[in-house]
Amino acid sequence: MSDTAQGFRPLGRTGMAARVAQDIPAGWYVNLGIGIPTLIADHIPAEREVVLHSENGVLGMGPAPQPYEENPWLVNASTQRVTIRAGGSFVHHADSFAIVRGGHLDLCVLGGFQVAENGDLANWAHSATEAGRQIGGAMDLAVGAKRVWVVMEHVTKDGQPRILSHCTYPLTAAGCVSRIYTNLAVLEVTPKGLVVLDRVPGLSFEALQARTEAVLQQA
Amino acid sequence: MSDTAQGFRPLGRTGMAARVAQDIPAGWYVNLGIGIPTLIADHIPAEREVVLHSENGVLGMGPAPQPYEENPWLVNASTQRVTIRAGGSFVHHADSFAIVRGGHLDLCVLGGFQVAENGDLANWAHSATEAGRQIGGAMDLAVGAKRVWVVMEHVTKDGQPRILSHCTYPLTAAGCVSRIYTNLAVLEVTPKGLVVLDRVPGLSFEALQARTEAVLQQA
Amino acid sequence: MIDKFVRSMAEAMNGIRDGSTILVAGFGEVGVPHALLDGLIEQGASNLTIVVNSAGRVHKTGDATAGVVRLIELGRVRKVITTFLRSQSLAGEAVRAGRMEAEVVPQGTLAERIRAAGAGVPAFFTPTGAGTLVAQGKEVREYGGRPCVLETALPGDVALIEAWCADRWGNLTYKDSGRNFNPIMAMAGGLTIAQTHHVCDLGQLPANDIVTPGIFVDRVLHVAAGAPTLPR
Amino acid sequence: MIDKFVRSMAEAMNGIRDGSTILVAGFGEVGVPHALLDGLIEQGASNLTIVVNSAGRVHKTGDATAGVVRLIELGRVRKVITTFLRSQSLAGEAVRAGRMEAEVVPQGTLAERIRAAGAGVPAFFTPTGAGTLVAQGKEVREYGGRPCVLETALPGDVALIEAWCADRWGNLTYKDSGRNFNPIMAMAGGLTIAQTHHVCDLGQLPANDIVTPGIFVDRVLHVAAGAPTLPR
Repeated sequence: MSDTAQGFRPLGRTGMAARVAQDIPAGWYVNLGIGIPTLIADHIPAEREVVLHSENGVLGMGPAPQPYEENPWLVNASTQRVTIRAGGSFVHHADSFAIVRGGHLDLCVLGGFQVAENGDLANWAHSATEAGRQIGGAMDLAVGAKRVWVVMEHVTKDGQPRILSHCTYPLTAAGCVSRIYTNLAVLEVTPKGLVVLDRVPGLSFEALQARTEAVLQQA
Repeated sequence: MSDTAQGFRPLGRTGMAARVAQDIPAGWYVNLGIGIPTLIADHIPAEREVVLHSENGVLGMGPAPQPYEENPWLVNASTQRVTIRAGGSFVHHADSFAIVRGGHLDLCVLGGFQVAENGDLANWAHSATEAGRQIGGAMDLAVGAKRVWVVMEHVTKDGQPRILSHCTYPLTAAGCVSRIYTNLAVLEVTPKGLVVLDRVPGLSFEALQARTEAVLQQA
Repeated sequence: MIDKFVRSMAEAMNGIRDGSTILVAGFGEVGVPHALLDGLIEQGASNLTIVVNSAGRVHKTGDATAGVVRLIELGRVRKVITTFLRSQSLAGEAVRAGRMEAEVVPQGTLAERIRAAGAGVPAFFTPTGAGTLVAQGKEVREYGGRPCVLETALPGDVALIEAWCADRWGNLTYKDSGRNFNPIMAMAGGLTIAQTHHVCDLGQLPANDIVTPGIFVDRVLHVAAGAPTLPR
Repeated sequence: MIDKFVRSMAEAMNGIRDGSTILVAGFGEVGVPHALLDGLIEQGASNLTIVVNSAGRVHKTGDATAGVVRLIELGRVRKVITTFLRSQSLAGEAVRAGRMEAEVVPQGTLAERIRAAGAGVPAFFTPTGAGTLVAQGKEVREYGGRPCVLETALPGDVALIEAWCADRWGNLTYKDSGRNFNPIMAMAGGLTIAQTHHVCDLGQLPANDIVTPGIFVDRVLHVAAGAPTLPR
């Protein structure tokens, strides 16, 4: 039975990005990870000054360029062409990660494979033995930013829970996540466990818990 | 009895600086320490391109300014006003000492209180218990530059030797000095000990040894 | 709208507490935040730890700045962390008399400890100081056949810096050797306060020429301070 | 007269030996020294260790550059040190087949290890990677209540970088996000070779705007390489 038939409509990728964007106040310095997090930028109104950081040394990223303003020397961490706002600046890679590791970002939004109830994050590998290892900057961002929010589907494509009592995939960082945005809900990681801040309309607490391995608490 | 009366003339500060300058080839990156080393710059001909570094983040220092070109925002490590040559640049203090510690300087010329025959240098304190401690950048320069030359009077004002089998003052760095320029001689620090490369005219090897605690060897 | 400019010295100094560690930029009177130091004297915080290149009031060689000397005179400095402290100076006397602690460290180690704090690196090894008094009580380990000393990051509760030009995002440039400790102290300050000679509109500083991005800066005060003088 | 310009690719590549560690700058096709990589392929050095942000040839997210992929294809790379290596890539296949070693490290740790090499810092602690596979076999120590991993400097025998403008002293500027790994790899290379889009007269680059001082650069080759393309 589809979710919609059960009386609620899960958010799409755009909806999830828009939901996160709602909670980012003016004046924050923010890094948006690859995937859904990258879409968040489009949902921050231009008049709300949020300074976007990219691992490759860009501060103050603007939206995708119009064709006439394309700059081949200006890409984001996803290697997409971007623009830079008035007030933006460039630094080298070590300074860029000094910004990250030094605790200067107010927020990083990352994608995730799994998040545990204690805030552990797994988002770079499905097993410890993969030949490929796609770490990128996620480990630095996860330990460095003042807040780490994760945005991801609530369950895997085949319905397995991603929000767990313990992560089974290799960790990106321990205890780093403070908030989880999914297509179904917004959860806060607290010392007492996961607290539900928000649910999509029509989704009951019980139905959300049924899709979550970790124990949830009402706000 | 004065040295002159003995048939030789010790170099003055200017003479010592000029003698060191003779041995600095074009293309070297060089830091000149406080005191006599600072005077060396005046004896490098303008057409011989030597790039001078100062600890406060100046690369490519030029000579003292003419009155009409004084720039109050441009000083050297001795806080004297200087100029900058075409090709010069500014870096911050951590980058400036990355240049030093990272082994990028071809040469540093430092003043010294004492040098030992194994290249140990003491140039910042007369005892371990002084309340004042004037370290500055000397320790970084002594361990970081590819070559460290020391320029100093051969003996103290009251005739005590400065070139010793072991330093008695607190060390700046161990085994760092490769060459010593004094008002009497030029000595090379070698695995076999101190070798005399040059003496002022009229000064015998024996007379030089008599003013030196460490054992000297003829070149 | 992000606007880091403050309109008064009182606003610039607001919230600096007794017991703070204060990073004070500048080298040889150039790039020194003189006005902010005067503001700190007025503000009254005490029991301070001051991190500054030179603490010795002498004629040459990285003279201490008047504001730091005045804070020491007023008995408001618990400790200085510095590269240069002469016996025959007010700071030297305070140390001898037991009124102030001093930690004198190599200049490159000081710079790297400050940069490490800003970069989230809690400790690092350096060959500087190995085999000297500076290494006493510190862990030493060999790398590449050379003994290296373990040094720790040096963050400030507050950093006081001086810029040449600033915009409302707190982006900064510096003039010539006025750069010195300013960019790394900006990174390492929990609360970074800049005084700036000039004010730029947002976007006026070229993105490739900004030296300190505004992310490192909390407050900016416009002080047309005039040219640095030579040390007395 | 200091003149770091070389007149030919052969001169640029002269002396690079088998077994060298090569730092290759660039991120997402921007600031990549493509021409120098082609020169290295031609030059013939083998048994190389390549340090590069991405080693996985895939459509997105820090694609490896063609020259690095080609060197791997030719069997001339003993090891890659990288932040990103996908299973479904030529590099991933070489690793699975045991033809190449791979060390995959966090991007901030990679950048800091390279900068440390350039700065004469042999090792440092970082919170990144603590409690993960990355920390396996490494010393971990707590600072400020957080576990931190000891990482070592990563110098190159050779650094290949791309600049926007260069003068005969080897002073360099970069264009926009073309800065990325270039300045720190320039610092960390025993032999640093830059290709540059533009040539400036000495003194034409403002002293306050030079990003890489010539002291870090050994050879410069003028290659008007054209604009970077998006990853394939």
